Amino acid sequence: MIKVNYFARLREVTGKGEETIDRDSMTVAELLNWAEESYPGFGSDNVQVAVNEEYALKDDVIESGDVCAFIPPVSGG
Amino acid sequence: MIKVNYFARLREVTGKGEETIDRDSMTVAELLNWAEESYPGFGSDNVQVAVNEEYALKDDVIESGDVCAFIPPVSGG
Amino acid sequence: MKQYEIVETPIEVQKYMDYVLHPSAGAVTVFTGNVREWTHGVKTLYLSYEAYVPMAEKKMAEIGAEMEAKWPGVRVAIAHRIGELQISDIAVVIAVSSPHRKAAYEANEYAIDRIKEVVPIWKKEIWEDGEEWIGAQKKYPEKGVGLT
Amino acid sequence: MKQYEIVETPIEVQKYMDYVLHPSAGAVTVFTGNVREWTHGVKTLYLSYEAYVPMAEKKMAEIGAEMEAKWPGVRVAIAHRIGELQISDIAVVIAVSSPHRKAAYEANEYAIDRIKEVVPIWKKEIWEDGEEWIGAQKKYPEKGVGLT
Repeated sequence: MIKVNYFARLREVTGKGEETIDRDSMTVAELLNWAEESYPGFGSDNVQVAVNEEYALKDDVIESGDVCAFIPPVSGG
Repeated sequence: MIKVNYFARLREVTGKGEETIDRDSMTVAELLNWAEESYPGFGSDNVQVAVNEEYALKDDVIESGDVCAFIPPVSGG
Repeated sequence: MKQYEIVETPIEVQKYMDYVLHPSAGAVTVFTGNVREWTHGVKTLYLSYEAYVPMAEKKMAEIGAEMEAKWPGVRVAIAHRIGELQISDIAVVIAVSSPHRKAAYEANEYAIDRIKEVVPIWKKEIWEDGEEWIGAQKKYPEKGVGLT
Repeated sequence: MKQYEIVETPIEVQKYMDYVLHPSAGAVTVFTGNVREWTHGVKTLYLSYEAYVPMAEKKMAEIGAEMEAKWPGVRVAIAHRIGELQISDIAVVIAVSSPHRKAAYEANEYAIDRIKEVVPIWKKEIWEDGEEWIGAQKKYPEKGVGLT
């Protein structure tokens, strides 16, 4: 099980703040594709993925138990 | 009568905060020479003169009624 | 307070200034980002900020560590507020102390630049006739933006 | 408070931040110069500041006018304390607001640089074994330093 969090625009697009995906392992690229297919308008081109609170590269592997977050372009400050 | 103010090191060298000079007119250069001769250790090389609260040049003329100040190197902040 | 924190209540600047002050500090710089009424000719009613709180606090602490490495002797505190903010409310405060002033200015400006790059916080502008999540539009980086 | 003032009591930073804040200000920068315990390896007991008060306030106002000309839209407040100051006490505060942050940083740093050049304020350092008036040693300028 992989936990994912949604924020800001993506929370509104998906209509949820978090969910769990029933997979043992997937790459960041696969997770982005999964989201793109699951949610129309997800717009994953502009979205980064954090795994366990650290920015991850597209080839990084996510394991069951990891906590992921989709990070749209940040705008703090 | 020309009024002069002393600050910081110059207040200590002259032993006073202000005094009046019984002159109708003098240049800034003449005022500095006067101070140099009146007070041993005045060290006028490093001292600027303000006339009526504005920095003055050596050739500027001070008139009776003007308020002058000897300005040693500043060190605010 | 924590040295690096996301808060939901009004930011009291003095707390962060006090935190960074110490006997070797000759200079303190503080930056606050405040809600501005007009942006590009559009009137803002209020802002709504959201954060991925644990990661945001972790990233702010990393920025602080970067600052201490680049400008030895600086002491840093950073807070960002989330929730609904009204005009002139403080969204972010950065306090930096340093023995000398040059580092205090440079490090402070570095901090806000980095916050805007890597800290997972999002701002939604609410106008009279609409609203929008704000964010620099970037493609997925070769390296994660946090990996510098 | 006055926008540009010499004071004899502890400086409350919040007053000056409040003064410069307005609905178009998206950024506020504050600088404080604090009494540092150690300078060049010598331990300071306390400092004593003295000013030519009317001229100092006039010069600080001129610096503010320079800032407004160089960075349109900034709002400025400056205070300098005189008398005896203890370790960590604030000697000077500069508050600057601006629609955007770059100007707020630049204008603030400009202000402290100019204060150290032209404002008639003097600092005496008092150590355990002596004391000295501090000042950059300069020869009489061709043009007065205030005439820029």
